[in-house]
Amino acid sequence: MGGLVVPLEHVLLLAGLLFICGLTGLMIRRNVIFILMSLEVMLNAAALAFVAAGAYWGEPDGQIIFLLILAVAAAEVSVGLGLVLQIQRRFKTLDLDQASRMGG
Amino acid sequence: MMTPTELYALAPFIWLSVGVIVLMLQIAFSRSLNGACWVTNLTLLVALYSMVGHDPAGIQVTPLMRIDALGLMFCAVIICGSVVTSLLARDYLKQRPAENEEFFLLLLLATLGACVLVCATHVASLLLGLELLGVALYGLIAYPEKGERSLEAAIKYLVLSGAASATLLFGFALLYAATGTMDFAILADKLDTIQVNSNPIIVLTAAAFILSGLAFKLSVAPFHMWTPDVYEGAPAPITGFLATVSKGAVFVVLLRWFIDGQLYEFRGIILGLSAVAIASMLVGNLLALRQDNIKRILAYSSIAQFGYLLVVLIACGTLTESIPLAREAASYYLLAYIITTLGATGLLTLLSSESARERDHIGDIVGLFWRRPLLSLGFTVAMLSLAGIPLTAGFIGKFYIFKIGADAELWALMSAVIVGSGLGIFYYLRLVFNMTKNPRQVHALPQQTSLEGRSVLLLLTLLILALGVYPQPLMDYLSAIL
Amino acid sequence: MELANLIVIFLFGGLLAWLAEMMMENSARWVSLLTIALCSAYLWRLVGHIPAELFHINPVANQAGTWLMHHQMNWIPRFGVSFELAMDGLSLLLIVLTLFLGVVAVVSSWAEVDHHRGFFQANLLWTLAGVIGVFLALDLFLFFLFWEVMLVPMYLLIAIWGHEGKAHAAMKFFIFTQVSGLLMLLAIIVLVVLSAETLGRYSFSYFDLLQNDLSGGVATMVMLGFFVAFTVKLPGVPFHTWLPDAHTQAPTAGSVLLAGILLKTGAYGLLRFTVPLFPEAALQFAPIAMGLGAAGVVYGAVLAFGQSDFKRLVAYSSVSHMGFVLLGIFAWNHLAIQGAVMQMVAHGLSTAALFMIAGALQQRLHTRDLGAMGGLWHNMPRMGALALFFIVASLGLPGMGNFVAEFLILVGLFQSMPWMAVVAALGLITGAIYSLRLMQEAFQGKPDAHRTLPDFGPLEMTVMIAMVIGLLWLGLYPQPVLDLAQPVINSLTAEVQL
Amino acid sequence: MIPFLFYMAAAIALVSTVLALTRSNAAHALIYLIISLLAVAVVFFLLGAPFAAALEIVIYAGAIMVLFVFVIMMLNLGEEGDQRERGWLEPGVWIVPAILAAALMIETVAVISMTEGMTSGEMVSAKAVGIKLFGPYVLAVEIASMLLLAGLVGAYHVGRRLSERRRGGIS
Repeated sequence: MGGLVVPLEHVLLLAGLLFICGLTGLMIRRNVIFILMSLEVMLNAAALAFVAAGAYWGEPDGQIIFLLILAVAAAEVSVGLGLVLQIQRRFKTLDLDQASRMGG
Repeated sequence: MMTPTELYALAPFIWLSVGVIVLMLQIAFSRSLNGACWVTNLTLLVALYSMVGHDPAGIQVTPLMRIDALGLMFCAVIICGSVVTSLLARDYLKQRPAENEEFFLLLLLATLGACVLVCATHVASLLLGLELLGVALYGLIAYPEKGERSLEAAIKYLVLSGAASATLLFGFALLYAATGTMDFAILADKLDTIQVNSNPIIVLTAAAFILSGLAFKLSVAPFHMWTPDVYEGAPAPITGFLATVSKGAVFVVLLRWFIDGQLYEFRGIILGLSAVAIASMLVGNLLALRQDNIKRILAYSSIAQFGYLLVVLIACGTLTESIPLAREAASYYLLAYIITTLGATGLLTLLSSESARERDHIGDIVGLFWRRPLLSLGFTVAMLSLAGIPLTAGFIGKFYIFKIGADAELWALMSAVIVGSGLGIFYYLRLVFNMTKNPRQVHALPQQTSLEGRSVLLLLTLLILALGVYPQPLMDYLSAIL
Repeated sequence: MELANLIVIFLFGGLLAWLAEMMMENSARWVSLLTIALCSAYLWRLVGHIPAELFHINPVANQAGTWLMHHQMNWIPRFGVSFELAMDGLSLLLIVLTLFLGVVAVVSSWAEVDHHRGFFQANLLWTLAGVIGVFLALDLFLFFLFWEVMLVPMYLLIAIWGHEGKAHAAMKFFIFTQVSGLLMLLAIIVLVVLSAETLGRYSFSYFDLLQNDLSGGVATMVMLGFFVAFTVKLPGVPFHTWLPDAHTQAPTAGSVLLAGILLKTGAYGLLRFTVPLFPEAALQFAPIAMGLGAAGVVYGAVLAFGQSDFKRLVAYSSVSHMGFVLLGIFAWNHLAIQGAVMQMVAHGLSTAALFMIAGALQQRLHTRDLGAMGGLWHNMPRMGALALFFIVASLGLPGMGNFVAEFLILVGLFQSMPWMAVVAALGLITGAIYSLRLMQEAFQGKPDAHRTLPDFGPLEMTVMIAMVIGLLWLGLYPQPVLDLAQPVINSLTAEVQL
Repeated sequence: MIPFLFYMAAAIALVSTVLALTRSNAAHALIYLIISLLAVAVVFFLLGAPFAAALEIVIYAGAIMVLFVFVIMMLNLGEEGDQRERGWLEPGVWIVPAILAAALMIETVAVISMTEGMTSGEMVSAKAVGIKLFGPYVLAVEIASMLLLAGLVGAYHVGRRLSERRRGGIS
């Protein structure tokens, strides 16, 4: 297998749809775990777009950015899940609205 | 492979990384707050010293980073900001005994991230710098053990900053798909051909994604919602770091991308930025009026300040000749803003260092003027600088904004700056007024903070005044190197 | 650098006063007096060194001749900003007024200010430094700097030592002047940018900018930027609303400084910058400006009549009197400008004295309400007599400075716009009514027998008498003052014809 | 055949993502998310990026999702939390964000389909990626190591229980 088998815009479309699913999830969910999952979906969508663009130009750069995004996702999730543990311990809930202590 | 010249250019980054490893080893062997603080400061100073004598013309080290005058100058500013933060944080952490040494480790990592960011000329380095800064900050914001507000602030910051990063990345992916490059400097040529050949709509969409991602990090309206909560919840030294180092570094990379990539040639982007700038000035200043928490006031004020600063970018769109002046103006304004905000949040850190509680409510500074005249005078100077009163650095910054706005004839933006500044006076002076009120009861303060904390604040105050009274040397320097 | 020393003396004096109070109780006010004395002596020496013919020359053709001293030094060459100070007869006159009212302010704070005296005196002296800077600066950047910086100590004076509504009043004062100041800054920058096209370089210098005659719509916009800033400070209708609050809530010394000197910086700005820099635009705008002036005269007087608060009444009367100044400046003929200058000095003295009396009353009665007064002449004959004198002075009785001033303005105005003079004269009549009402309600009527109030002491009497002498001198023998301002006015009217 | 595989994988990725984000039980959601990631890995493979596909499975679906599994297991989220989450999934709560998202989606679809005729490119092997990664991108590798360190330190500090010293002080 080699090269782009479908038009680039179709892949970007898929990436865009996944990204927006993630964004929607981020906005409507209140449970921290789900919010973190939505974040993962968004990052993954961006990574997909990079890989597709890289394949289109026939360059490895897209995949390299994908690798970096993997590292970013891992780092974010590790701290994020650490916070989740602490929030559950402190507030006895994972609901962000219930855990809220500040005005805005 | 790297040439020795390139390695030499990377010296500050290498020293910072070495410092991180040394500090980690030190923590592994024996924990000591003072020790960690001094290792940190030593690292920062060595990194600062290693920048001396670099070629201001700049050197491109791999496609990823460009070590030039702009980058070096802001690296130096960031490192100085970290020195201030770490010195102030030591007293603050002493009041809160726990495993505090990692604070400095994260601080060094965040500093490294910010330094990478200001030298980034490529999507990869931008991404990594941004995330290194961000991930270290999540830990720093959530640092206090008992802080519930800090936990909430950290998770909010993590979620929104992560979403912003993803948005930014998606935009860059679209831009890469459209142009085939991730290098800012090559981007300009590619964009030129695209504009001629086909419709620029995909570029505009990509730019919209990228700019909204960066706008989140800069917290300009309408992407500002996280700022007040995060500022309020973060421990005081980190509020200062967040407001200055983090935001400043993001703005520098925005400046680089925007000017190197010649994105100012797109009318749509300029219009969008103008709307964002005006909204930030008004929203930031209006919402600040109703706050009673000083950190929240500073948060809203920083929203407005970055609204003013965006004028510099917008001016590039209408008047291409003003680009060198735009760089100079942005640099001066940012410097003034960073010094001033470090001074203002520094006072809060110092006050919070005297008790185990965050002292950031407006009632906490009532009568401070009569108990601590020198510190309060410093805070007053910082407020006047934020308000843009002459003889302070902030005024020269605002002068630059007016100058560049008048050059490019941006009258609507200028009126918004004037209205915003007028509103701003209200809450800046409210803080000053509260300090001069006679307190009902005089709090006996348990203990004095250390000498270095106070002298750092004094130094910052003197800098604000010096940059306001005699700005010529810095102006000359900036216009020469940029 | 000699001129800069006038400002430096005050800056250091302020610092010293603050420190002195920390060392020794009640020493700050003496430091203040000494600072003002030192500065006066220094000014005396400076003026003594100026060749006498410079004062008497009639330099219609020779513009440089009206400047008694001039000093320029590079400051921010990047944008053509220099540290440029210069003094002519007009500035000298206003600086002398400033120094004199500085003493009045210190004396009026003598017993009134009972906490943080050192910082009070420091702010007082720093305000004076800013005002003197405004009167001397000829670089527009520098001028703006002094214009804004003098607000800060003034703000603190009102905010820390003011009366019950001080926070609100101080804030209003600051925001009004700051926002209009920013408009002026934008106008200055636009002016500099535009004139850089003909000049070939940036320059904020007054003399360079004078060369450049702007015209058309741009000139009007830029001129309005200046006009609004100065009219806010003057204050002219409709930008006057900060003034009654600020004057009423300020401590006595603050009111004295505000009414006596700070308002004059607005008039000075109009005279020195607005009209000469934009003659064409000013000519077109003159009817509107004069209309605002006349409106101010009448409106201020009518509102003053309705007040029951002593200080507020005097504050509104200031709006009325400063309306005359606006009229005089925009009538722009020799007589009218002379009248405006005279009015600046005379109003400075008479209003400062009235505020001092109001402050003394508040200190003794703990109220400013006219309804709670009455028959005070009986309790305090010296104060009553002085109040009568200053009230009739301010309503413009012949023989006092205010009469000369308003007469000159009306005569000058009559030459250019007769019906405007008629409106302004109406204001004079209303002025007489509210002034006499003030006298009647506060000092006449049935005395309260239980009240024993201390009359003015020797210190207060000294400055009061000095002000009496000053006003009489202005009224009976105004020639020296007119002579001092004459060359400046000559050259202004010769350069610029409206 | 190959285009068909792509659209198939794309459909699976989309559907399972939507399902993942609308579940009320976190463990169920996680399974759907893993399916979605696997589908994306297939897409990578079809795009000529086998290396990325492998990493997507090993690191994303493997390592990162396992972190989630750990946390969900550790917290042992009860029925009560599920109930509350279900409450959030009532239409009244999500309708406005959903409309916003739909608008954004239409816009994105429109924009992307307006650009036309982008089919070219060739397979990029793991070797090519490796050579470039340790060539021009070597700095990125170094900085990424620092990034992971920051994640590690942050997670350690944030996730730990109250410090020993403090607990010692209390007991």
